[in-house]
Amino acid sequence: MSDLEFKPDEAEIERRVEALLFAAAGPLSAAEIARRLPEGADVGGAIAALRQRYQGRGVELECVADRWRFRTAPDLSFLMTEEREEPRRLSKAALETLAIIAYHQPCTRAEIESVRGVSLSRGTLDLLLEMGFVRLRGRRRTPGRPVTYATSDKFLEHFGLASVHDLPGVQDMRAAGLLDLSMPPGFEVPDPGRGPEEDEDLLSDLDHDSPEFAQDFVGEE
Amino acid sequence: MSDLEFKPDEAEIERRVEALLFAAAGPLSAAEIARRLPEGADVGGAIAALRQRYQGRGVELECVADRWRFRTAPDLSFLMTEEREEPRRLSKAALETLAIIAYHQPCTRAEIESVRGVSLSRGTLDLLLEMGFVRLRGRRRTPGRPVTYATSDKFLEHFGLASVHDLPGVQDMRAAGLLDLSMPPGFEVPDPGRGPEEDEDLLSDLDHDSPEFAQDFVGEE
Amino acid sequence: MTDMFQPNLDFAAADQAEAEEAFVVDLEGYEGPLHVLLALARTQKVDLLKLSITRLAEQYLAFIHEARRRNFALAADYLVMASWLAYLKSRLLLPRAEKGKAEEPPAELMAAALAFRLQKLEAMRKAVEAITGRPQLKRDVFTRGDPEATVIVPSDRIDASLYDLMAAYVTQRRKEQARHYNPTQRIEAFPLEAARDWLREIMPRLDDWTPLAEVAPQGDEAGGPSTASYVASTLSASLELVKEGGMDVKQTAAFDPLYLRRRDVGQPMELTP
Repeated sequence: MSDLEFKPDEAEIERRVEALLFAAAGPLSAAEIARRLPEGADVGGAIAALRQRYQGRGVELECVADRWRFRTAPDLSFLMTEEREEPRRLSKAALETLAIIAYHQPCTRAEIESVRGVSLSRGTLDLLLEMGFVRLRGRRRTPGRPVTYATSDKFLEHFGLASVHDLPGVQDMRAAGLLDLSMPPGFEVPDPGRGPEEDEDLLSDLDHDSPEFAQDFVGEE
Repeated sequence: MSDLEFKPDEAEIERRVEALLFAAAGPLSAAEIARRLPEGADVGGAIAALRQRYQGRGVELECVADRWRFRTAPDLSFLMTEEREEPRRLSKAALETLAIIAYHQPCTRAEIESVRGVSLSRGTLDLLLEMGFVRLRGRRRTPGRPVTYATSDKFLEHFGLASVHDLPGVQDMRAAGLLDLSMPPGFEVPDPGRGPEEDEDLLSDLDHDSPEFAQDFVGEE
Repeated sequence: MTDMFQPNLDFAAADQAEAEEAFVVDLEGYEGPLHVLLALARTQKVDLLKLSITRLAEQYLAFIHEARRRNFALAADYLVMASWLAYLKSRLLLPRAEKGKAEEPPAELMAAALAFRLQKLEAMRKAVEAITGRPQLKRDVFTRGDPEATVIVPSDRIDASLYDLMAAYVTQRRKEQARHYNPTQRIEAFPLEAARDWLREIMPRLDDWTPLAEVAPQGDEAGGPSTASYVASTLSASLELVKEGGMDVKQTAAFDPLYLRRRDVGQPMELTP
């Protein structure tokens, strides 16, 4: 349109970002917004200004999975009786599994089982996969090359998290060493489901190869 | 909630109206809004205040047939139509065909059909080729010399795989809860990483004159 | 116990009450031994790392005892954990006379590791509370209910995950399997009645231990029941006869051949013609 003659100022950029975010069917990344604005537009500044403007309003701007979206203020949830969808109730086992994946990702099925001390029953992991909260992420470079699991963008969007670094308490837990998947040496809790030696091998293998579990070849897209 | 003790002031009513209008699936009348607010709330006043607040913003409050809704400022409508990119949603048939090609590659159209049990509609393979997930790979040295299909680098990239060897195997399918006892004991998933088959001529070998042959068909990624 | 985040962990209180009555044995409420141990550990009201493992072991053993008294069928892992804890407790209590077996880690280390594991599980349970306590989409917070007619769709996503791909593949193969399955093609079996008659017929010749495979009728080349079916039905029939007191069966080890023999003591009822 008249973009070429008209150099939009900050306020105009802010208006446009506001319009785009309101109209979007899902969260938009800064890059996606920028693509629809004149070159050189300060998208970050506009988002910050909008965030400020909507602070404390009935509708707020929020960052989920590195994207931006407007949503109603959490304290007004009681108003939304008509819009509310009864979420699929996740079992305690499924929630624990989801939390373990979220805080330890990427992690393998065996690692999930070792934290919970029970083998993962059928239906737990596939429910999470089917709901789209969890995704297959890659393979651990250890014997057997087990598949690793991670949370998806949908998980972050559902729980309103900007990234996995914003999981509640994650910093404290990491500082306390609680997110370390390797058990202290020589620890063999009996586990009739799996051979203990096998388990131990796996954990020590992990220790040696890759102290940070960064060995997943699959980068973020 | 704390509605009963807490008498919301004008600003709070405005917030609530804002949230209700934002989340509603369609335009709301003043009466519909009032029904969800404490008795005696000044809905008309709140709407007027909101209208004022959004005046000149990227989004405005609009009245249609005595109902209220947010809509993009008319002068920004050009933003909404420009550069609209549909997400590529794979149809069920396309996803299934892609899965078979991924696991059984290289395979011919007839082989895909024999696994699927239905004939492949023309559009399905074309779509996969056009999206760049599938490529023409070679020709089978059998009567008719049928073309063989395989997955492309773009496929690996999209699904976050380092190579086709890393496609989830039987163990992973079982771990994800996809296989159950109803699967026959001999169920196997082929390892798609095999090199060129004996009875196959690769397109690149065949077409010395036009090395771009495959790309011509597949289209730009 | 350290509350590392989300101070309002009301579930802790609820679980506390539950744990105090830990001997209200309800295995359904626990997912596994580790979950029971965690519930028990909470009653000690100390930092999980300063937990008294010996007390925990006692509590757990009492729990198992109670569960068994109530005739709960206890899963193997509960019992294995019980014996492991009893062993750990004994090692913790006994004075360390000489060096234990070289390959075994010191008991204190094993105890600390268990405490760490409980702490980790506890942290994950708190994490569940913290995550599910967050405003959830379509439950607490809502996005635009009526986006514009011309929608801006986030474009750099394609709706297909690896899981979708896998699921699509398995669905295909399953369908293919169903197509090839032909229910009209019945497998012919050697009837049990026939097997009984057969056994009665050859019984007089079974003075010595005879392998099952030799006792069973030999399959016919042209159609008829398979060898496996002959063997299986003969085994079933012979077990019936064992129950009736007409026969003995022995096997020296798992997967070894089974041997059958006529029983001499006690009259084999109407079996003898």
